Amino acid sequence: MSSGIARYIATRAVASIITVLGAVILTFVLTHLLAPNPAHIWAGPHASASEIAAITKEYHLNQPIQIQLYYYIIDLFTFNFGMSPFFKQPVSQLILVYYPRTLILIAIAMFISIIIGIYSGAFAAVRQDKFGDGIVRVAYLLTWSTPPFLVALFFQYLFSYYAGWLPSGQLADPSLKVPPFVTPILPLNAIIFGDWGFLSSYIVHSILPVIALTAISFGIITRITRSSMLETMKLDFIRTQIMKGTKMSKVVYSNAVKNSLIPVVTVISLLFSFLIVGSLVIEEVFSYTGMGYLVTQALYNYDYPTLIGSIFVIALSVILINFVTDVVYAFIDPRIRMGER
Amino acid sequence: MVLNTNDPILRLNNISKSYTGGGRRFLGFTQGGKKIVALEKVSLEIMKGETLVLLGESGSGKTTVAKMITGLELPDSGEIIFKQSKLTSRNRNSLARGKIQMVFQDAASSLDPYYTVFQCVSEPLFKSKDTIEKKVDKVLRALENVGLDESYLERNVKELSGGQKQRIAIARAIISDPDIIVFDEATSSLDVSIQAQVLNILVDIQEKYNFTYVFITHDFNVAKFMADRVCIIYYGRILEIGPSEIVLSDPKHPYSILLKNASPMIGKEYEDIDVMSPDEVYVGDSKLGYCLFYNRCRNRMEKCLQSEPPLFKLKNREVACFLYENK
Amino acid sequence: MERILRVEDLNVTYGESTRALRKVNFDLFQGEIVGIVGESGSGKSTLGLAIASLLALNKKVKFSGKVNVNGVDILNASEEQLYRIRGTGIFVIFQDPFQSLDPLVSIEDHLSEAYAISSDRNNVKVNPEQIRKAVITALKKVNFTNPEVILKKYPHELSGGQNQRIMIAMAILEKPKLLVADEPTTALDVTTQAQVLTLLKKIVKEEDMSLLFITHDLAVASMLCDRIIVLYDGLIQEIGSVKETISDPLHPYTKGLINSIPNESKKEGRLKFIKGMYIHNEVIDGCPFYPRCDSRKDECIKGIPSLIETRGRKVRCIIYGVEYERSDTTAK
Amino acid sequence: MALSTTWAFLKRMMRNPYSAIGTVIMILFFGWAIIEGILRYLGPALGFSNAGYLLLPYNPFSFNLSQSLVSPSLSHLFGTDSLGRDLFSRVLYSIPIDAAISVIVVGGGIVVGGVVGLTAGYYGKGVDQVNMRVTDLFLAFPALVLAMVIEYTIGRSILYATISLIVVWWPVYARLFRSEALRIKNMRFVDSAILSGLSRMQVIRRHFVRPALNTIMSYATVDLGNVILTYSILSFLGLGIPPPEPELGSMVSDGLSYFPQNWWWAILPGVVIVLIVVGAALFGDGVRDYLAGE
Repeated sequence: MSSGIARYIATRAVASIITVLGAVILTFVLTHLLAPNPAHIWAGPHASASEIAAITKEYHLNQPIQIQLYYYIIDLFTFNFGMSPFFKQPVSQLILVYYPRTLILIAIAMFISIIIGIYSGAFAAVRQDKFGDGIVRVAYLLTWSTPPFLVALFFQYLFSYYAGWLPSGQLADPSLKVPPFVTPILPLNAIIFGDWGFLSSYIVHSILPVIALTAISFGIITRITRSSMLETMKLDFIRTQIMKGTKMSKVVYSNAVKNSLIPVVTVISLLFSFLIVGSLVIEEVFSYTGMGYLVTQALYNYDYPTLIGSIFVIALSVILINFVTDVVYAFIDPRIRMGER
Repeated sequence: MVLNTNDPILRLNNISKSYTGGGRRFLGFTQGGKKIVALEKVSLEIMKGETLVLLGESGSGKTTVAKMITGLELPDSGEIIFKQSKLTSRNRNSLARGKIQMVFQDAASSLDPYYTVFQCVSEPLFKSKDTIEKKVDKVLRALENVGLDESYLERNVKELSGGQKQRIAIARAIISDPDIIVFDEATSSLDVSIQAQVLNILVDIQEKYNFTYVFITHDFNVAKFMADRVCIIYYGRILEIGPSEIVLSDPKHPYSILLKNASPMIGKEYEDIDVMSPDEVYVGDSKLGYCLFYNRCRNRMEKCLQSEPPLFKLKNREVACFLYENK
Repeated sequence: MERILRVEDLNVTYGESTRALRKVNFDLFQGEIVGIVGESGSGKSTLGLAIASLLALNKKVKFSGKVNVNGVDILNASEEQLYRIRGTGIFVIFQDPFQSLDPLVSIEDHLSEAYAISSDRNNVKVNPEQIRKAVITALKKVNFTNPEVILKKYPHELSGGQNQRIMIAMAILEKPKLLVADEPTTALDVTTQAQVLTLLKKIVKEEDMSLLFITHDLAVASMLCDRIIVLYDGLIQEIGSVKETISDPLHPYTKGLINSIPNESKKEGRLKFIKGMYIHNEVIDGCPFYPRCDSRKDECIKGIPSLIETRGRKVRCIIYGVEYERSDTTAK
Repeated sequence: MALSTTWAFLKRMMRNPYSAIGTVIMILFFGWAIIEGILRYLGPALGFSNAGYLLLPYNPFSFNLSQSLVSPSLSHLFGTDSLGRDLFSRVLYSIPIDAAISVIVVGGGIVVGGVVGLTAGYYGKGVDQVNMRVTDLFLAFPALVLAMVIEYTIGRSILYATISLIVVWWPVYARLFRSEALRIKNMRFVDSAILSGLSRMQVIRRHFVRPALNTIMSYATVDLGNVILTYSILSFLGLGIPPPEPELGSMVSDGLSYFPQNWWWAILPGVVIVLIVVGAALFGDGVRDYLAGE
């Protein structure tokens, strides 16, 4: 049993590494081959001739292509994404500051989405074509079809402008000082320095973005859980369980849900991608300074190194999550665990 | 090329074929899969105009034999001689295509659901330079042979029943006037009343056109009806082969006997069935070097574990069992 | 003899118009093995589902009539009543051995749950040790020589025949009065089929269960059952003891079915077959077998012939007496 | 599709209220897109330079500062923006572009993904490995983020936006086509075709394309909405057509700074996006049921 799973994990790991290499090459093709004038976009729009010359030298842009690739790979794997011409900081430093902020939002939103999604999907499947099913379907259809910026505006209006319960934006109250950067995790820094005022303000300010992110993404899980439940409920073993005299609720919520979860696991990396995209826009609406803010700022200010560094790190995360879900998948399903599939 | 009537139309010489199952394919390599031997040094001859029945249960390798005969897959080792020339991946298209046809078990998937009956049946003629009228004529004749009339020509395949689809598949198989037609469990998914109609049609057209049939089945009764010669296979080995009258009425190999006793028959009782289960049946390695039926055999001997029995020649048949070593 | 099952005037349609069963009536007694024989479209699987209380799972289905198992009217029972009778009252073995067990649950958990349910129903407290013992005994009864090894396995690691034997072991642990087997050996090889059927027969007799055996294969039914019921287009065509029915079939369809099974070599002549084919939902006023029947008469389509008793058997054919069902029994 | 089958299809779609809503929205959306598109591009060629504005209540580009930030009313259904431009006219004016992009991107995705996926599934082994590694690679990047960066690199324009979207859109289709190819490969009619002497390309052309497309059609229909949604985000982020051309996404983003006082500016164009995407989703579900029932 264990050798089967070890072999499985090893194969998935190799596949992931190959995909990472592919991602390196893809971004290289983009930045060095497709870009009409690499040095110009690397340096930013306001660069002087001497700055461009410096950039050309620094990124080895006047060297043969294979040398460029060599330095590019070395740079990426040492997380050296260059200097941001806009923020005037190393890109890796920027990512370290901004990415964890978004990851916290995404992790919480993902957790809630999965819970809501599985519950509402199972709820709808059990009541197929009845009123409850209809409500759930309309809800996920609407949230999933609504552009994230509109969802964000809706919640901003509802909870902030209309009800006045929550702040309309920002990472925390702007009058408070951000605690010094010790760890990349902002709330942890606040705890370390005992800055409870900042911590509570941060939490309150994070609620709306989390709600908006959850709203745009739970539909993915609902939809897949619902259809997978409906498929599973048709299978013979469900009927065997019923005929055994097992309580209907146990058949549905243990046998059927467990079996339906297998496809749900496979869409988690998709969910992550979706949340990353959503955070670009939602952070923009809420002026929340996370990864979305970083990327959009880079976009508006022609900050190419930041843009490339960011998408590379995002791709790395997706690949990593893919790998993790593959492994989780193997632990759920004995057929994979034993190398049968 | 003139074919001597006593020459086999197709001959399999020492064919071996194995698949890798259960493992994960990755980067072109298969990892952790078990090698499953589908055929181990199988030799067979198919004579012009006969019906050779391959009788066996699932996993016996009978479908693999069909794939070897038709050339849908190539053997790992051994050679296939079709009308005195060796079939290879290079020449099988020019030599065998259209000349060896196959009818499959699954009626639902054996015809393209987006085609009309005419398109399906006439597909084997796609290379010929026949005019459309000539093609229609040929299709009509083929349909008539399977008991369908011209009203079917423009009908859509997906509207047809299983039995009708199977007839269309037969019409399609005979239209190119093939040398061999392979039937892979062609009637086993049909209702028994429809199966009877289809089996009669097969016998009728064989008499009319002197077709050569390779008929694969797991059904003892169907085998008995169709066969001139029968070949019983088990885990990729031929266990018994010979004329059907003698092999099926008086099987010699312990497995053939079990197969006969286990086959359901109207009004019979199961006799002699061990309720013992084949829990630890063989699952796959080729070079075991003992009789694969050993675990389930009543007559097993010490000897059966020491080497794999070859086919021993009896009077009219061949049997792969040490019981018949010196007879 | 105690009556275990009574089916009365059972009509089933799918959606508005697809008829599945029409006016089905029969009884099944303690210790009996009854075979339901029919080809595709005969409604045999629907009958199995109706008796197994699983019909209502399909939302499009409409039904009327009564199915009485052990005094419980299955079709009109409450969810709670159904729950009480499933397992210990009725149990079903399904066709596909690879789909009838939850792939994520080990064999041990499958069987333990079954035993826990049945002891709970009998108000017997059992500890894990006793459960394990009972499970191992059941596995031995279905001829597993190494039950401890099998317990740890998952359904996908077992063969089809082994999975079906696990299903039989489940029945042993629950001791239902009525066991329904819906084509349990169709997916198996003939040698495995022989073993499973011999075992099934032995267990049914030993454990004093009754068995409703649904099959398309008349030969298999003839080898296993005490009585058989022949279905065509949702109507019972013939009911009788196995011996009489196969040696002297009354209904032309039963005759045709027996004749269609190959018995000799092609050299002895062609097979006798039933002409034409069954067309699903075809509109026929009268005997549904009329279009394919060799001995048809004009009287056949004046109405659906009644199931009449003759020679101690029942048959639905005007040869044995011109009598028709009242028209309201035809499901539109 | 023949006229009678189109009619039968529409009748079938109208039977279910959900797919009926979807069908009506899709007909309005594409119908308007075609009419307005023809007027806009054919009109100038025939000498009517303002043909594009013919059916609109107002000229979508003309400023009218006295009418700025008017809330929705009968004369201005969607209100006006800070420059007094009629938002309803601007929304209507932007629709042909959205429709064209959605069709081109989905079509491009089907063509590229079809070639990659069908060959991977049919040939298997090495071809499959290479094709699927590349597909996985593209799927590792969130589609919108990659499209954004590609467009940023090669240049901002409507053409480049479309190209970038196709580049990130095909991998999903490659996956779908591959699994279709694997399914069809197990169909016996493929073996029969090979035994009849058809070449591999002929087999793919005659027996793979149509069944695969049939399955993928309903996904593609829903996907039209996804493209519009994604494109609206690109345009929200300023990567669409440069101003003053109206775009649904950029209208929302422009209206953002006037939210919530002048809510209509940001909200109403957004609602139009929702309607179109919901319409495509409902229509796609209807198409799926229709094809399944066929």
